[in-house]
Amino acid sequence: MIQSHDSLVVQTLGRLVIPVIQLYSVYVLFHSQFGPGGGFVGGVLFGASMVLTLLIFGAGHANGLIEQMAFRADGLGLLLFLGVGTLCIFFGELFFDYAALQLPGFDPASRRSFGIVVTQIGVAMDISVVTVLIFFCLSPELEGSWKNELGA
Amino acid sequence: MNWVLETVLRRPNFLAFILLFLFGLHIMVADKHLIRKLIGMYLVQTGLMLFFITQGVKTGSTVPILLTSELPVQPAAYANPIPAALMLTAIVVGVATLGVAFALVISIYRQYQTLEEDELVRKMQ
Amino acid sequence: MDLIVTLPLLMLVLLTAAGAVFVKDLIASVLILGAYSFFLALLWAWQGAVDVAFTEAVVGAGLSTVFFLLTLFSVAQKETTRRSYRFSWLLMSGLMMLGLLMVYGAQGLPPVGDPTSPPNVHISPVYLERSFEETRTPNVVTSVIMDYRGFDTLIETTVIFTAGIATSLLLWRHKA
Amino acid sequence: MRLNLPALLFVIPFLTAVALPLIGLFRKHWCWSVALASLSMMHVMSLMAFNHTLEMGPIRYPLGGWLPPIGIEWRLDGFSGLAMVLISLVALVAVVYAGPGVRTTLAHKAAHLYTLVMLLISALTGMVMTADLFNLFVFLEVTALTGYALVAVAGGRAMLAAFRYLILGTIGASFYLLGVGYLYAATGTLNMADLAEKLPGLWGSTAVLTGLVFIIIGLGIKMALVPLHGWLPDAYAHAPEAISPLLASLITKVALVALARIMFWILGPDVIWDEVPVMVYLGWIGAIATLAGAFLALSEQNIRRTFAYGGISHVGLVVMGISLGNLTGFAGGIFYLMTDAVMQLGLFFVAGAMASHYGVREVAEVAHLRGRTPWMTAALIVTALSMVGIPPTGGFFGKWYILMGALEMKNYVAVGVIILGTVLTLAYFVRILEKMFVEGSTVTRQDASDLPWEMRFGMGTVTAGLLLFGIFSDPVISFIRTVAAPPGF
Repeated sequence: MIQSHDSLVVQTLGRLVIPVIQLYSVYVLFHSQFGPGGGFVGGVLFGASMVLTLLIFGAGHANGLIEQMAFRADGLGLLLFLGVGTLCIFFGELFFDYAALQLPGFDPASRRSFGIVVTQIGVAMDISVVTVLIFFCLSPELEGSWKNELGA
Repeated sequence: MNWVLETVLRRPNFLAFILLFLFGLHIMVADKHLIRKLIGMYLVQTGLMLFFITQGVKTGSTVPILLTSELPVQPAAYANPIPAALMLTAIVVGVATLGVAFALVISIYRQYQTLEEDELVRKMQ
Repeated sequence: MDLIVTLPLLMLVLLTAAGAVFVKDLIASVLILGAYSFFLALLWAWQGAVDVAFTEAVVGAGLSTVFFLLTLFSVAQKETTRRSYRFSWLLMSGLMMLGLLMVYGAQGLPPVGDPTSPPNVHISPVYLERSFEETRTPNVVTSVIMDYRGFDTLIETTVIFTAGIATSLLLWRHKA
Repeated sequence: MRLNLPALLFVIPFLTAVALPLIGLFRKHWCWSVALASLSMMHVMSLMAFNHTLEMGPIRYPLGGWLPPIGIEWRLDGFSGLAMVLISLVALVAVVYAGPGVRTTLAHKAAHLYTLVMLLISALTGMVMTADLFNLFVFLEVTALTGYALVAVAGGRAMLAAFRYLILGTIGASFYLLGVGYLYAATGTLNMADLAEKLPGLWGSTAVLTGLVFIIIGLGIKMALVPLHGWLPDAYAHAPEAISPLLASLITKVALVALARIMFWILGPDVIWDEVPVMVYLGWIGAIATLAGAFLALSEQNIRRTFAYGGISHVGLVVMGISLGNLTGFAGGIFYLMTDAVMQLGLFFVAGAMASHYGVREVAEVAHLRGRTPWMTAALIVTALSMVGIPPTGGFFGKWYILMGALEMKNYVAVGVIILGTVLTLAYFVRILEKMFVEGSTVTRQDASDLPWEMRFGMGTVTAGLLLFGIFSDPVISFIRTVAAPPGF
């Protein structure tokens, strides 16, 4: 079990820094069509903020929400990505042809743009979850009980 | 041997790539410490990225983010986006490989308490 | 002349790479490796590949370093400072031949930065010209990885997913 | 929908892979059945796709609707259609066989294990169908990563074997990517059809030659061509008994399919023996690999390692077959590749059952099996006949056509290699079988439980498959010659 850090300075700093990192990661994710960034970077940054949360507030924080997510949500992002791609088949076009997405009031170029945004979110979700998952698996203090429960 | 020098000196990026790639490869094979092998692997992967990015450089161009005020776009004004796109993929693939490699290293260490290859082989007998 | 910037950066990259391997303590060498990634990111930002530079700085200098450190923290100190290297003439000569082959091949490569080289004139201009009107995405790298070559990205996300599954498969400890 | 067959062929196993961890949370014992259902569906679709290519010709599938040089292209033609049918069928049988093994030894990890298996299968699907060099690299990495994890899950010595596999596999992938980089720098494209158009003017370019050499080295590591085979025997000998048949029968073969795709469809048969004589050298390497693999198999004591070296030897034989330089050799090589996938499946089925149910892992211990396992013995004998190349089995006809091709080309070295390889293969099977039949076993051990039906089903299918390959060798060969052959042959 990862213990929470007992220093008040660290905890206060964490409260300040973590939201900023998360905000920045969301910015990087959604601004990637206009500047550098994208799903990978945004996802890794978001994952890093969650890892930081774990390191500062301990693994039991908020009913172990992050751990639960790390071990169960693996693949949801991929499912979103794949879902958008497969939806294009059902709209009668080719795999991953975002222009086929039937969005009223959108011309093909905007539909593609929309497709890019949604798939970026999928990538970011998957990467942030896996970042936390790998962090958990690699971290040395892994004799925790919640893990055994999940694995059973 | 003249052509070697000539080819290499005209391409400093390429020289750096060759050095990184061969050095990393050498460490991957010759060093017996599992983690140092992975450092070698990291050098090999990043060296390859250096090689690819070099293919996309255009003198007198800027980053491939279009200025929408200047349409139609002049392709010569922007760097080549393909190597960058490919290497984004390669970076993520590299880090995933590293993750699996570390999982292996840690599970090996938990069972055998050593990371030195020859010693591992001895302990496994 | 952009060599003024590139050459020092390349030398820093090579120096840090050598340092990462030759330093005795592995924790130090991992930190040097972080610096190595950072210099590479600077180099790529200078060469016009900002997206790669950003990703390398976050993923290479950040995430890989964290993975390395986590691994090193879970092994005893004896393991992080030991050296074991075996020199072999066979390997050396093999690498020599590989290097010569690479240089031989490099003769046929277009000069660095040539705007008329095949990669710069064949397909990439199409992306640059059409990205905005077809996908409303000014960042061409994003439109290439997420739309024109979007399928590569799906597989790449799969690689990450695979890594997650594989790590938890290998490191989960179960009650019998 | 028919147009989307290539995409659906990939999506079915892939979607199952993504869904399996979630299914595993609620119903762990469903994973196996779900994987089986998905693979059967995939097999039916691969037959449909195959039929489609026969009737309507190849499908060139542009992913995302972007026409080929711009986007990624997949190609479903006779060659990849045939490979798809083979992959889906072999994977189905291998997963049926894996059921009881996973249930007894790895039950708590079943969901993740089957996820990796399905990911492996979908990545192999992609490797066969893709017509884009970089896309192939990404699929190669997925295949490799799942392979490392599936080997390492056995624990113990398998972990070091997996680590070495990882190091060598990454070196292979890096060489492949380096080769792609050289080709990209020289031509500016990654699409195979586009490359095939661009390359003819560039045979003098050193970058193209170097790129090809690096691609061959990279894929050579992936398919364990002899000087580069170091990772394979340990990895497959220590992998879990239930999983190793799947790994052994498919991974190296699909890398070989990818190499054939690059050689014959990008470069073309006119070029690879004349202007860029890569195939001449590959033929020599293949000949050396055939003999070296068989010698190593003969000197090995562990059963699974023996069989793994047998597979290495056969990869060499296939490479030699397709590089003979005529259509007979190519058809024989591809036919032998298909047969060998089934033979490896059979050998590792038997070796896995021996290890998990009777505790037999070394050649010397085979005597314990005498008279106790009629099913397994029959499967082993048929597979051995096919490995050696004795008619009515598929292995005979594969070797026969390669031999015919060699005689047509007056390549007597290849003829000699095939005959010597056959003799050596016979030698290492005689060594195993004589233990079973000739040397009387005095040790009476606790009678092991009879094999579960899944394992018997697997062995029976393989036996039947090898005999069917033998009986229907003529139509398959003529099919390869007409539909699956590269243009220009």
